[in-house]
Amino acid sequence: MNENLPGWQRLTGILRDPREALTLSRGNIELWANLLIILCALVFMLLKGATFAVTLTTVFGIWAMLSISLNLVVGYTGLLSVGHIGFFGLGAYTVAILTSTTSYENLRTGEIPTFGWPFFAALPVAALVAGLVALLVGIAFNRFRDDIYVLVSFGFAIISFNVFLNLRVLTRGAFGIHDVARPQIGSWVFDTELELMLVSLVLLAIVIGISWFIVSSSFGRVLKAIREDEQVAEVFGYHVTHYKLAVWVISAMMTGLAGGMFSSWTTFIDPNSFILLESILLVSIVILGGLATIWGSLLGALAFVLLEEGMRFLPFLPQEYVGQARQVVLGVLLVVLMVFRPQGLVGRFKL
Amino acid sequence: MSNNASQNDYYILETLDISKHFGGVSAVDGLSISIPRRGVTSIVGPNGSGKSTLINLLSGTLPLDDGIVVIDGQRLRTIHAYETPDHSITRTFQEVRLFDQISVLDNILVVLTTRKFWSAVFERTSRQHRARAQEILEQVGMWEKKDSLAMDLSYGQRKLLEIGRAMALNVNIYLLDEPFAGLFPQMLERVKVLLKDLRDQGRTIIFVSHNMEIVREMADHLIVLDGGKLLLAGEVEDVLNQPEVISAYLGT
Amino acid sequence: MLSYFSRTERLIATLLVAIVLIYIGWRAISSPEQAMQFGFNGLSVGAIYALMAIGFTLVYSTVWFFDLYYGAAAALGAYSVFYLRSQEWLGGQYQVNTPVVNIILAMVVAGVAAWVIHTAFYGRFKERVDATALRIVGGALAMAIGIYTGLVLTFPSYLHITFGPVAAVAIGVAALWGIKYLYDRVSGGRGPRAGLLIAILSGGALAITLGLILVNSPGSKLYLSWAVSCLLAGTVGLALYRGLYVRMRQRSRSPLIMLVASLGILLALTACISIVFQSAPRPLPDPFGSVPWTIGGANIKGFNFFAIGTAIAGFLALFSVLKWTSFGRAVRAIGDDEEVARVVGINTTVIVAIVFFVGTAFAAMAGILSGHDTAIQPRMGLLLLLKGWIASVVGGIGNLYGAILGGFVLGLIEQFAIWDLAGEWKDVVAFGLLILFLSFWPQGLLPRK
Amino acid sequence: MEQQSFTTQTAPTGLNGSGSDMTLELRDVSVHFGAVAALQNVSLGVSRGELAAVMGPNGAGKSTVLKAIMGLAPVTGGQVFWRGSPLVAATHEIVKQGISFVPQGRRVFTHLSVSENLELGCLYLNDRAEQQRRLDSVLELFPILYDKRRDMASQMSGGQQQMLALGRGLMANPEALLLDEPTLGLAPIIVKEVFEKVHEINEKLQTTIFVVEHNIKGVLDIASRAYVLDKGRLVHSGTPRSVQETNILTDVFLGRLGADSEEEP
Repeated sequence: MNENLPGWQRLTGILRDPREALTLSRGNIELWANLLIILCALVFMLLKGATFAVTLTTVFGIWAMLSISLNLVVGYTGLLSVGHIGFFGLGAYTVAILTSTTSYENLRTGEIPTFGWPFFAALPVAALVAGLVALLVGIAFNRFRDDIYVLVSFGFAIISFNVFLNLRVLTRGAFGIHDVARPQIGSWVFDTELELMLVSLVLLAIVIGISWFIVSSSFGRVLKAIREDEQVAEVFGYHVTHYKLAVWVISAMMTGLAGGMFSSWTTFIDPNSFILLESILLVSIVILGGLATIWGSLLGALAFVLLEEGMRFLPFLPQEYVGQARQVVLGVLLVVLMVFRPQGLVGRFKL
Repeated sequence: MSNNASQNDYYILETLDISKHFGGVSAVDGLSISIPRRGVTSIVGPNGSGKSTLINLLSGTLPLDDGIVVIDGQRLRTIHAYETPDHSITRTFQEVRLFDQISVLDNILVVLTTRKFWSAVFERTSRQHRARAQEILEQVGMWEKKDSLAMDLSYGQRKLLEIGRAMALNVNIYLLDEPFAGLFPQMLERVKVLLKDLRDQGRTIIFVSHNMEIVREMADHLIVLDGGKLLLAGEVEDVLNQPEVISAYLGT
Repeated sequence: MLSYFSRTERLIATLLVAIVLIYIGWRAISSPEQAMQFGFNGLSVGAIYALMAIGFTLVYSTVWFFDLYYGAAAALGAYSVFYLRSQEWLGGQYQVNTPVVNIILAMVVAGVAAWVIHTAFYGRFKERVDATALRIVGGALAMAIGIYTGLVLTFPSYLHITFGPVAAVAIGVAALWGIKYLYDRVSGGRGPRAGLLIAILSGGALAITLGLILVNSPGSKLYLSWAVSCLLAGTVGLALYRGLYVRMRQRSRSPLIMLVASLGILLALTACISIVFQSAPRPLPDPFGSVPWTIGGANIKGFNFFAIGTAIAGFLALFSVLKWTSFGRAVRAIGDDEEVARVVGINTTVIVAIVFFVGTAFAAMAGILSGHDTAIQPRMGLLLLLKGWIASVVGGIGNLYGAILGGFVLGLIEQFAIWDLAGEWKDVVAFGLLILFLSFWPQGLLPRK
Repeated sequence: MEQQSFTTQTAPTGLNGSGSDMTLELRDVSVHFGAVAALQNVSLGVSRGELAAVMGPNGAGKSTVLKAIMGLAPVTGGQVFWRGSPLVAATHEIVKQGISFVPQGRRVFTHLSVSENLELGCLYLNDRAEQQRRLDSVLELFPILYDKRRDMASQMSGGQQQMLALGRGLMANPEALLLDEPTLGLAPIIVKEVFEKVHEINEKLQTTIFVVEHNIKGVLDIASRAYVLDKGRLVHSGTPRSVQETNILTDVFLGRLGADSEEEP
């Protein structure tokens, strides 16, 4: 069977002749990865019941939004950005600042103004703020590539963390912002887990839709061409700088969207959610799932969420070490992937 | 001025005193050449004589240090790579540079689709694009391979695909850097046929080659470079029979 | 095409820098005592950055890929000092000494020792001695080294007895080699055996004296723990290089693959450190007392002098090794053109392994100093690495002079910047500086010639 | 060095049939880069004290011959023989066995000084006196390097860099010196100088030299054996005179030989 056939053609092949399924599965890492992760998810949800499943789905939705938008930059355009947590934080803080109604004394500035906007008004603003900052950052970063790009994006993550921590007038520093508004339409407040899951999934659907629209257009093809060979893409008449900047801004805006959702879901944010390490985790999700596929990012996010929950079940692992143990696993996975499978589980692009 | 105009009409591409230095070494040194409209011009010369640098300069891949390039009567001091399709120029590379990790079909489609920034987002691959891509891929004999990644192709196929990709861009001037190097005989024939087709459509083909046999067969005009300077230019047989050429190749 | 800034923009940037410099100068003149304090703090912090940058430059300019493990090495170094010293110093407040860690580290050390013994001796002796016997002896030796490491780690309060003599012997041997080398250079290699004799005598004497001093003074444990930490971090670096990077480099993959792999290593190691030590910041003991001296109105601790001294000594040592020894020549040759270096008969794998070892030892030392300066936390490594990298970009990447200059410049600028800004903004200033330099002066202050 | 079994086997029928007197020899060597064949069943060699030249147009696989000897190219068939026994060693070990390689394009260590560059040629020696002796003799052979010995190699002209590369190769005191395109990209007057120097090394030091060259005239004057490669195959071997007589070079270079070729890079 031809390896290069698209998935649906293989599926119809299996429907016609079930034996195809056997030949397909032999040595097919992608298929096994898919099956394993989805099965794990199902088993988990069955074991832990509906509430757990709903929360898991919400968290998954946020991480999936993040990884899809990062994949647009890393997988499709080939810019390995480790700074996306900055845009995530920008989105989260914008929504938090605009919607929070709790005001309290700050050490220096006294009363902090509150805006009390509704969530759905703040969310687009969050995306816009992230996009605007991305535009400025992108203009400065566009000249760098490869390893230099990675390092300056590290820089962006650290700078944004510092801003969140130290710009107390707006972000209230290490105290964090409480009482971030839940989504609300009219008098319908989305404050149960199920309703939040709904919002998360709708936003995820929007992100998937936008990403798919870009990826499947001529624009997306040019992005891949730029990833492969910037100079040649330029010889064929594409102004590479503009394309890179555009996709960077779009990706940042979607990341900001995810940030807004995150802050409304937790209702409390502080700078510790936006440390550099989270950004590295994010990159490892994207690489684990697979570069340059939307499906891969979904899979990676799912695997990541499951990994955390799965580790809570390990009897020998104390609860407080779960986060760290997950990091160890992801780190080792990253090394293993780089040695044996640099495109990730279902990826279409090798670093 | 009529004389001048007719000259401009005869030559599609001229360089006036162009130079390019790398560190202290001049790869191209005050070079002035004229390339006639239509037909095939070959650029030959020993290693390090500046052939590839010349192609890179003409296609904007390298910035000019000095001098002027006249393309179709338009005088240019700088050529930006992303403007070359507007100047009706495209090129291939000496070491084949495809978009490795996308499919063969996409490699052609990248070139076919719109170059306008905003409309690219809203443009899907249309039936005309696919038809045109199929036409080109069939011409280079790779339609069956359309779904495989460009990096999985053999060397000869990659070379052909790169020429196909250049052909997809409907321009007048083709700069081909060593299009024949390292090809099987039947591949070689195929490339020859492709180039002859292009020539018969009235395009200008400029290619660099080391293979003198093919130069004899394919080229109408010949430009011999040595040490970044013009050694000789003219009709192929005339030039090849000059003793300077033989001595440039076999050493002093 | 990358868009470069035009000349006018570059001019504006230069003007900006000039204004900043003038402002700092004006502030310094208006309150010289404070300027002295900030300047000294800057130099002290800069020394740590410089140390980081020196080691980083050594590694980067040899293998030309960005190794993030280098950051983890700094944390590893600092935490192993904590590991060895906390029990005694903090009075069992933290029960960190666990057999698991000791066994793992002992195994790593044994593995690296086995490789070192193999590459150094196996090829040389296999024709003269039976190969299996050689393997058995080598294996046993490596095991012994591993077990010894385990012992040293398990009983940190006896460090001066378990490790003191070893350190003394090592220093003695180093002195022996150094004297012999100098003697050979002076005599042009034609001198009599007297040089060797002098070297052996003086080296031996040094080793014995030092050994006696170390064993009999329990106060030396902190300094010995530094040595152990540097060695451990270096060994882990060597193990990673040998086990992972060599393989990846042979396939000559893109630098990004190496970078992401080392990102994974950083992630995993940071998390391991957090698991063993918890992620909250921890203090390190002040090695030279905390009573400050007052010089020119500035309060200066002995430790600050030590940090600056270490950076300069490290620079001088590395510089002279690179400049005058054949090892240094080989290192520079590999950095220049690895293939040709192999062609002229340099065993590049071994040389690069040593470079990794030395480089990570430098990182560990920087980490230790930084820990003594402020506090240690698992995530300190990456930030230190990035600061070291910024320092080397500022100084001119791949240039050893640039590394030390860049380190001090970065430290000074950070300190002077937080004079008027709040102290928390210094990372922002550092990265602003980085982007400024990468955009306008990618060559750095002292370009690599 | 483990198999010093001096089998007096006669070499398999090389094209020239002179076989076993070769000190360095490729027997039926093929080299493939991926699917691309750079060399196909090429048998050639050089006798002790001789200067052999390998010629051919671009992409004929000339440089690959030398890279195959040095272990820098993947040999997929055949074997390289050195002093009668197969040459199997890591690249850095080959130098110690007496083969020195001067790669194409004057790849000197540009960030190192001239004398450091030279010392790198015999860095594996622990004997400083011997190192110094060799340095002196090489500097004597290349007076131009003596004048510049403290300068950075990057500050030298192309010709001087080539001399430096040659000198670095000689520092290993090699029995055989492999030169890859030593005159590439040099001015004609320097080319002449380089050839004279190569000739001098061959004559005075009795070093076996294997040179890959595109400059036919220059190299044929000094060579005692000549091979012509075309598209990864050996098309001619014999004395320089035979090469000049048969006109084969003009045919190969100006493309009159017919394109019955396989793929090559």
